[in-house]
Amino acid sequence: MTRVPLLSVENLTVQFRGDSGWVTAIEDVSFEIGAGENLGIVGESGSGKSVSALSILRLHGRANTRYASGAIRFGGRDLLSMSERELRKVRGGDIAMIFQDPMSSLNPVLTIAEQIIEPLQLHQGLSSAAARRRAIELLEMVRIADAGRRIDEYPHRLSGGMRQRVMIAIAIACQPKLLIADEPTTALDVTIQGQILELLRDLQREIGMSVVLITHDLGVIAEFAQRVLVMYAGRVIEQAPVAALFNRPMHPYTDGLIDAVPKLDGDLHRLTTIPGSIPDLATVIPGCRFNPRCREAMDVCRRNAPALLPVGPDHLSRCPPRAAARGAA
Amino acid sequence: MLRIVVIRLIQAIPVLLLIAVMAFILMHLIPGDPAVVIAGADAGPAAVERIRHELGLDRPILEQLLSWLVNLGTGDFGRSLVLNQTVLSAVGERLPVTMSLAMLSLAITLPVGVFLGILAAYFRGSWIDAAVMTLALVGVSVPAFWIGILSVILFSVTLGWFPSAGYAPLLANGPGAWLSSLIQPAFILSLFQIGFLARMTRSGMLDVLDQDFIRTARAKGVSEWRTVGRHAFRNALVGVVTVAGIILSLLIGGSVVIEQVFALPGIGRLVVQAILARDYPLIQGTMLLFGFAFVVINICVDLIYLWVDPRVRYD
Amino acid sequence: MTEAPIVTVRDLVKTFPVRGRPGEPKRTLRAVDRVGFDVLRGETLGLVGESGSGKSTTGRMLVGLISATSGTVELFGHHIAGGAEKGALNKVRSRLQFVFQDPQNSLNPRMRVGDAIAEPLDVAGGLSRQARNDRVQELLELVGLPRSCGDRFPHEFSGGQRQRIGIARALALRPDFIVCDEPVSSLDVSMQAQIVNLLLDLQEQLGLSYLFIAHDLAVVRNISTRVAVMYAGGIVEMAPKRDLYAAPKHPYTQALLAAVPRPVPGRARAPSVAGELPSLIDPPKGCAFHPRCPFAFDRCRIEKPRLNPVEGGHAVACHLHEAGGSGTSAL
Amino acid sequence: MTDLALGSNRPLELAERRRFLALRKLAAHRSFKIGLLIVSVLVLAAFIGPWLTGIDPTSMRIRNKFKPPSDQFLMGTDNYGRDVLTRVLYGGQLSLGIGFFVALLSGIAGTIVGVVAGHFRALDAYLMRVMDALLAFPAILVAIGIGAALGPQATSIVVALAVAYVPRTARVVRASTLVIREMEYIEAARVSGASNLRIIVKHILPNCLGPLTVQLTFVFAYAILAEAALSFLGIGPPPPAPSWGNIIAEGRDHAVEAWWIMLFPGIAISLAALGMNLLGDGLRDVLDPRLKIES
Repeated sequence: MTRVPLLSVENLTVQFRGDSGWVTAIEDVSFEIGAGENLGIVGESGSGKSVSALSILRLHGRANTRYASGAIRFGGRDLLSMSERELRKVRGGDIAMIFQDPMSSLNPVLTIAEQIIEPLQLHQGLSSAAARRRAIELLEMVRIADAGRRIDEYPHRLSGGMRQRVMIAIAIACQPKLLIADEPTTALDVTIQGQILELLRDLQREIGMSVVLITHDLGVIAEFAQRVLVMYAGRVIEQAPVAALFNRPMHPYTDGLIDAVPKLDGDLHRLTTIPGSIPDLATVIPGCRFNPRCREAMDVCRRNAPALLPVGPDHLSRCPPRAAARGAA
Repeated sequence: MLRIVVIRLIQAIPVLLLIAVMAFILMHLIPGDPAVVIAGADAGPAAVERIRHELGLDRPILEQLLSWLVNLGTGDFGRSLVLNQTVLSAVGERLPVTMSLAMLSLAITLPVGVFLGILAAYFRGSWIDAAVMTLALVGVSVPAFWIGILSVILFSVTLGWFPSAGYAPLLANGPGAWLSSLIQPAFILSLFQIGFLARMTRSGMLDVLDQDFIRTARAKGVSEWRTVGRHAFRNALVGVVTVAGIILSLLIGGSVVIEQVFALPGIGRLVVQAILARDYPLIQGTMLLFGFAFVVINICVDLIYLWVDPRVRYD
Repeated sequence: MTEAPIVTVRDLVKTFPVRGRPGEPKRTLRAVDRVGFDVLRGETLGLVGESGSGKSTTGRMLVGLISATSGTVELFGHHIAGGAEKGALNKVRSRLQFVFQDPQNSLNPRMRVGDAIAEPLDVAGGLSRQARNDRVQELLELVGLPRSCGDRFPHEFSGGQRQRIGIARALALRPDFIVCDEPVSSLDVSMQAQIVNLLLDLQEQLGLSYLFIAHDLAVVRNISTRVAVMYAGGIVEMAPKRDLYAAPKHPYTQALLAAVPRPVPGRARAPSVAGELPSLIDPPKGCAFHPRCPFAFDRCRIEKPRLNPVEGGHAVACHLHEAGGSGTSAL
Repeated sequence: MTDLALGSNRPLELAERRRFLALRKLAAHRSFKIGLLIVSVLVLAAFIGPWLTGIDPTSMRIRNKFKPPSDQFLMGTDNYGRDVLTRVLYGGQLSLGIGFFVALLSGIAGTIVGVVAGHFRALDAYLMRVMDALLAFPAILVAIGIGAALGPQATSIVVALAVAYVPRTARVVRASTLVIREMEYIEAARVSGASNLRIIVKHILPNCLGPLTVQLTFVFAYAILAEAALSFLGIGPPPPAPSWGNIIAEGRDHAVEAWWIMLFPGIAISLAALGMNLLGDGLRDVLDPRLKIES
């Protein structure tokens, strides 16, 4: 671990104001991402994957969010303790973000041009003519045909896939060092998803940026990420290079998740499932949060909150029994 | 653009017709015989009958309705029964008063209401929000005519700053007198509307501020003021336009009462007098005017949508 | 395959009028275009397509939620669409059910889940209070929920649990055929598998037939007997499960299979098919897929291919695979 | 099927706490609490207060006329020497009663029109055209017209105002109906063969209730204000029985020398409208944060 991380999240805990007091959405989340690296964060709903992503740029509603502990280091500074004014220079500049639903993520009453030009003028101080030229270039980079004409249209005239391309063009406008993509393909049709993933990968190579890809889809993770964070109920439960994660998962939840994905090969009739339901944020589960659904749960899992332990090269898991088994082996 | 206006106008014809019929029916529901009113208390039955015949009131209702509608088609709104004037000229005389009042009031309401709404949305949850919303709430809860009377006692009777009653026409008396005769009623009339508009603007803004594209704007590094003022307000404007249309209708309704308080010779006073005097043609005529105003306001609102909301513009 | 199918669909068409700007001529959107298929007793037909493929509209026409513009639907020997005798739907209604996509709004938030499950029973009538409540408890148990939870409201359940409630409601009148409209699409992966297994178990226990609608091919693989792929309103390929996944013939089916991201790291990914989904108001001439098809030739741009059988229950609507053509080897 | 059983019942137990969330949220909502307090105090004052003071609101003692507020007459006396406080308390019965019945009537009629228009699409255009035409006249004018037609009684004011507010209520109900009818649970009911009546009663009406209640609290507030305005124009409930509106109307002529006659009933009206508006705001926030209410 000698690499110098581009961004490192350290022991981040985020809480939201609920109907009856503060609830913890993510707890003690730590990870780092190197320059040019692809980090995948995977989890189901309520796992805290999107909360983690939005926390990096502090995009949660101010009144109802508490960054209870931790730090997010980027370029030698802590994004959590920065003033709003300073943070705004980072947002859309060095760190950009795209979201799940391209239908609602673009402003319906502003033209594509107005929306792409905005970050160019804010962060790079381009004149409006230069910004417009650059905006057309950007649309061409995200492979929108007839960019010169399309740029003056409103978002509702574009298909979902096109809108997501526009979102990407806005995000890469200022050549960010880091792009956070929060479920960028979830709302799209299957054949369009592939196009968008390919585009992201190509752009990453061209610009040399790092990408944090948040998704619930293990298939997308396998194809895109180099390193993976698996989250469950607000915690990181496993972290590993992608091959290690799929070949030797070291947490029963990761196991279950990989097994539950419907596959196109192998002759299965029934799917393997994880029993039980995903707990909601307000649920207090003593011990390991996965223990009520875990087939391998032991007494210790119900008593003690497990720590994230090394189980292999660059591989961490929050399952002490498995870690012990690995150590013994 | 022009084609859309024409289509909307054509679409408005059935509504206008319906308004006319309803105005007619409403009037004929009112008990009391205008012939008796006109003939005077001591006229004999024969005299009343003669007047009734002259006015055509002895014909079947349906026939009366039809002939009235046919006359409307030729631009003939009939004669007032009590004013010794045609309906058109009676309305025409008083229209400038009501229009002046409504426009002045709108000119006060729109900027103030929208500004307060945005202010409250921007500072949502803070004491500024609470103060603005309390003010707005008081505005929609206090009876306008009551505040009007109190205001007359304070500013006109006690302090003597404004005239307590009457209207000074713009052309005859000049803008100074015109404005000073209208500023007090217009402001009182605006109180309710400002509160209403501020509340609607704020809730519209908060709805918009909740949406994904606002998060996109923040993720781009756009400042909070710009996010609220440009990204959110441009969207909330659609709602504001609707509310502005409603407000214009409400202003016309409100002027009925305010004209009474400040003794302004406008349409509102005219219509109340007409109703109390059972002056059918005049009531029908003014009702139709209100209906027409409503239709025109709605067409304007639709047209402004075209300008404000690109989705409407294309689809 | 000697048994008569319980569902027979032929040349089913649905068009919707599209409101243009005031004064402009009305246009129509062709949502479903001459769709035909059978469903046999005890089997599951998977119906797969992306948005706008017409899969959901087709499913809704089968249960009478949407009336067909033309074509025929025959259920258990009764024609319910297209030249049908009136009231035919009522004769088969109790044998026919629907499971919805969104567990969020497929249950009335103000109705106790027990009452929601009992709704088909209450409408059909003829049950004592006691028998009705017993049946509700039985159904809850059947779908893996506690018998006692019938007096709770939907918001007290998770998405997966709500989908179980929806399934219990569908089972209330012991139907033979259930249309499942993307029943797992809005669920988390770990919940999806539970629901798919539940549907499989129920099919085995109760001898149900399903039309299982989905937007990707991976989800229907476990549950289907046969799979039909739809694109822009029409079926482009239909085959027994094994054949379809092993040897897809239509270029669109191939693209759809290639597009499913697989949880296998390091696997080289086939390039995605280019282009956007077509407009249904102004569809491409000829084959709807031709603008995106890497194999398109002149005929594809002019003539719309029909769904033709090729071999052993495998049918495909593609000029490359027309009888006597040598298309298969070209791929 | 063992793996289908719920791993634990915990999620169900937990949901218990969410069950009466709406009520608890209301109980914690500040403006709702203030509104409830104001309205309760006014209702109690109007219906129990007169019984406590034991003065006849119509009894005149000319020698007591125009007494300013004092220990003996907390709100002074009017031109006939009647106790203004007593009249304001009694007036509350009439004014609040009118508000209540206007809300009730326009609620019932508006719900019928709104649900029918929203659910039976073929009738929608016709019904809403009629509502639009009615909306074309300012509510106060419709009320003046109908009020004049029916004669000066409290009941005709109720009918007049109820008719004036029906289109607005109908619009709210229709808008909710249009949203609800697109829900999948309506389709589920149809698949089960449910009749239109069953769908309306079991599914649509219960889900319209929230927005409708909110709208009706606002109608209540408007009705109190409108009653006063009608009284002021001389078409309100006739004297000598007091309503807040006609006390002001009578006091208007003496506004300069005896300001208290019209001051106190005006404050009562303002408080009542304020209280109902606060109640409505609270209900709206809790029942549906995204709800839009038009005037």
